[in-house]
Amino acid sequence: MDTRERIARRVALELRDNSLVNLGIGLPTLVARYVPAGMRINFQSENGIIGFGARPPEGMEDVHLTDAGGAFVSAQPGAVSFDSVMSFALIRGGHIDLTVLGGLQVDRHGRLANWIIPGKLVPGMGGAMDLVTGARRVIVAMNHTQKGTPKIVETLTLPPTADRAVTMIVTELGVMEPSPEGLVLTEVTEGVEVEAVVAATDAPLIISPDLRLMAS
Amino acid sequence: MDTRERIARRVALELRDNSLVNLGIGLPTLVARYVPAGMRINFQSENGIIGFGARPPEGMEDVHLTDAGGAFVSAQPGAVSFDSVMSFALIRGGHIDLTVLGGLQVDRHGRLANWIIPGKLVPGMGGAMDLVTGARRVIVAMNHTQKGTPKIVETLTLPPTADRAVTMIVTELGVMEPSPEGLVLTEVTEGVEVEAVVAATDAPLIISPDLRLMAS
Amino acid sequence: MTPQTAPPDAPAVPHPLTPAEAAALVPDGARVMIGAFMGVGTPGRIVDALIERGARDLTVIANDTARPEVGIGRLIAAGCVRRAIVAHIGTNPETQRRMIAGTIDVELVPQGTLAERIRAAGAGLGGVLTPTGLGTVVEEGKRRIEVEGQDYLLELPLRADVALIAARSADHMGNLVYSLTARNFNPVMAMAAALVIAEPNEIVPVGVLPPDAIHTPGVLVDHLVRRGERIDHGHA
Amino acid sequence: MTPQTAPPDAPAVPHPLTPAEAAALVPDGARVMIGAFMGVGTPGRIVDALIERGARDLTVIANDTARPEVGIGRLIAAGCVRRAIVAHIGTNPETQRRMIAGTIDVELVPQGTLAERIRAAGAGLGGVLTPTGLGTVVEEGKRRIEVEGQDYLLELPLRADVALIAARSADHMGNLVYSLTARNFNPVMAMAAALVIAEPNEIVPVGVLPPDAIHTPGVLVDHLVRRGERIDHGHA
Repeated sequence: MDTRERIARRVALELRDNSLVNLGIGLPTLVARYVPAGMRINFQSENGIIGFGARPPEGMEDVHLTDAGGAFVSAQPGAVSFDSVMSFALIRGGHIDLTVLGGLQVDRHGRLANWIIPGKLVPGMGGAMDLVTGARRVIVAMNHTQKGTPKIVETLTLPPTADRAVTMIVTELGVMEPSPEGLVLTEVTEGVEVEAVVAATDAPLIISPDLRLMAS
Repeated sequence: MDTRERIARRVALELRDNSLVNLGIGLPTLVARYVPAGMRINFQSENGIIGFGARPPEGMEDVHLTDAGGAFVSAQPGAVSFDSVMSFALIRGGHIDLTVLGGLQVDRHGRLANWIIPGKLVPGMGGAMDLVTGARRVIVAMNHTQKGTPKIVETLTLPPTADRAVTMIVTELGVMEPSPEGLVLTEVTEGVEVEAVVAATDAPLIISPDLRLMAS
Repeated sequence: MTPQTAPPDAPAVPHPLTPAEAAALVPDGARVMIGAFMGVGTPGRIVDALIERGARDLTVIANDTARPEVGIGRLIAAGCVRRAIVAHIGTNPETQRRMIAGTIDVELVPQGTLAERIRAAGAGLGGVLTPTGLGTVVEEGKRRIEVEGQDYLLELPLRADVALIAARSADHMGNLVYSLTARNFNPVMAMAAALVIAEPNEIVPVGVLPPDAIHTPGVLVDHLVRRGERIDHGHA
Repeated sequence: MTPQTAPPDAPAVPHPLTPAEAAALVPDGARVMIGAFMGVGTPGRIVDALIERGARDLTVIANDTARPEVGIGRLIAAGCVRRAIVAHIGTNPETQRRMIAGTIDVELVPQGTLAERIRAAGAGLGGVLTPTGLGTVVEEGKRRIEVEGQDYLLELPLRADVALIAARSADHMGNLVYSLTARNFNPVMAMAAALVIAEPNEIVPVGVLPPDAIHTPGVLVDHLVRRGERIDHGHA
């Protein structure tokens, strides 16, 4: 199982039947592959649809039916389309049960930076600020380090996406949850030493007394 | 021609082709009878429709298609229905070209009171405050006096509907328009002396140098 | 096509409720939004079930109180309502009588402000600035905020414990389509309450409502109320 | 039925324009809202006509700048745009290059805030309070307003001189229906501009779009852009 799959499988365990879920571009998208059997998830795409599915067979794509990245998708039975005002009312009004987003950095309080590397990459925040502020649960799915540099930091060096703490951070090394005392390591990947997680993390980690092996 | 018809006919001269118009309950509703031939008016009803028409023949009424007073209406070709949020976005966002409302009092600045007589009649403001605040033009269509008491007053004794001055007041005696200097009498009904209008009016009236007979 | 999820006929909304089951989910003292405009678009069977179970002390948020024998008016006349937050009570002398007698509190809100306040709750806004109500009794107790030389009232979000919604059609996932002027406050109320119960005229199979024609996404709806009658279609 | 008005086939929207006629209504330096999300739902023929007439110094308000060869991206690449108020430019290196070179100003706005600011303009609000952007660069220069112990940013309305709208269907009164994810910012932009020009895939007779299925009322639309081709139907 590769790193990305490991992360996506773990995040998928957080899915709840019949919930409304928004997956960010990139790694988070993989989570859709691991929806537990028998569970129905309503996937929202912020460009204006709930209930989209896989890319249709060649020749059956429609230029009016894409995901937020512009890729062709299908409409599942019961799908519903709406405008951007409604789409973000759903996101900002607390109607999204879970969003899964990529991250550039997360600080010791669980604050996320994921939309800009000043002077280098200025994509814009898109819907990220709205999602982190408005979704009921926010899971960051990312690699633990970037070329050896910790992404979970004491203090953000990149501009934050929101003031609000995320709910959970899932990396290839383990699972962390922000608490009033700081980040708590709740799960560690099989075969990985806790010390290795701590070493790869710039922010102080509280080791949960109930530390478990990372589920999948 | 009775009083109400005279007022409604005069107001109808203010209709512009292809405009969006909201008529209040009561006397203002009569204006729809006098739309000039060849002119298309889009009538909005604040319960959520543009393009409603007359009551349908008996047996063809539908409980889901009524005006703001709950009376059965028909849908003209090109009619569009929407929710209350959209309906009032149209009203408050400056998309209504003209609203015609009844009035209890109008003061010398053109400020309208038309939604409550404290201790006596408390219907609620409904959409009146939104219409007076948001419509591009607001015409008050009412009798000049109520049982001999002037309704056009120096100072409102009833709670105002809005801070904003209305555009025009049409009564059976004439037409008045608010200006920075006060109410200007611009038209007087044929056979009525200007002095009689002044006498029936509590607020000071400026007689327009271009005073004309009330058009119809 | 490879569906990513379980078969779509797995109902997202649990089995439809009876009106009595729906009414049981509305506790005495609850804040309840009820769709309708002068009785048009009322979830009438749920209203009747609330009366039948003798609901008490409800705070009703609605456009109006209709007439004493119609829609929300019936709830007023039955003594279920302690407080009404509405734009209009002029057509219901019973509401006026109870207001004067002090058995019901009435908070009058301009209709457009009512819509925006409910929407603000549903859309996660902390409030909206509106000129409606400036210089009137509506301004009492509210903050005036100046933006670019223009004054506005700060109007705050309006939430509810339960929203009772009427629709023309629902599918079994709770997607809703409304009919003409019966739409009114129903869609926005479906966004602003902790629990949303919809009463459609019909419940149709999942997949038959076109995505572009659906007015309220089913994810907002917690329960549907069962149709009164089952059509006998001879099916086993 | 006695219609109260003139025959409904009297067009409410004047004769459809050619793309070039539409582009002529967008002056250099104008603030222009353009519907689309990553190129999906762009009024492409009007965009092309703007490029053809060499439009300059436009301020474009849109969700994103797509890709250099797609939709709004073409307008950027052709040098028509001086300023972009958008949520995302990550897929268009040309926008980034011009931003760094200083030939285009980019104001980045959170997508939901962009939608609410445009809506505020269309709905007559003086502003909305949102928690989105608190404690981020988005807060710079904005007022923080506390409501019931919670902080919010005051976000102001965003208006335009012209809105360019893409739709699936229009009737000759300008009523619009959108398709799936091509709807996006189009409906809200139709409410927030002094002049609204819509480019539908088809123009159908008045009366054939069901009132409940129409997404944008025709009264908001000033002009339609003519279909590219006329189907030869043998009619005199």
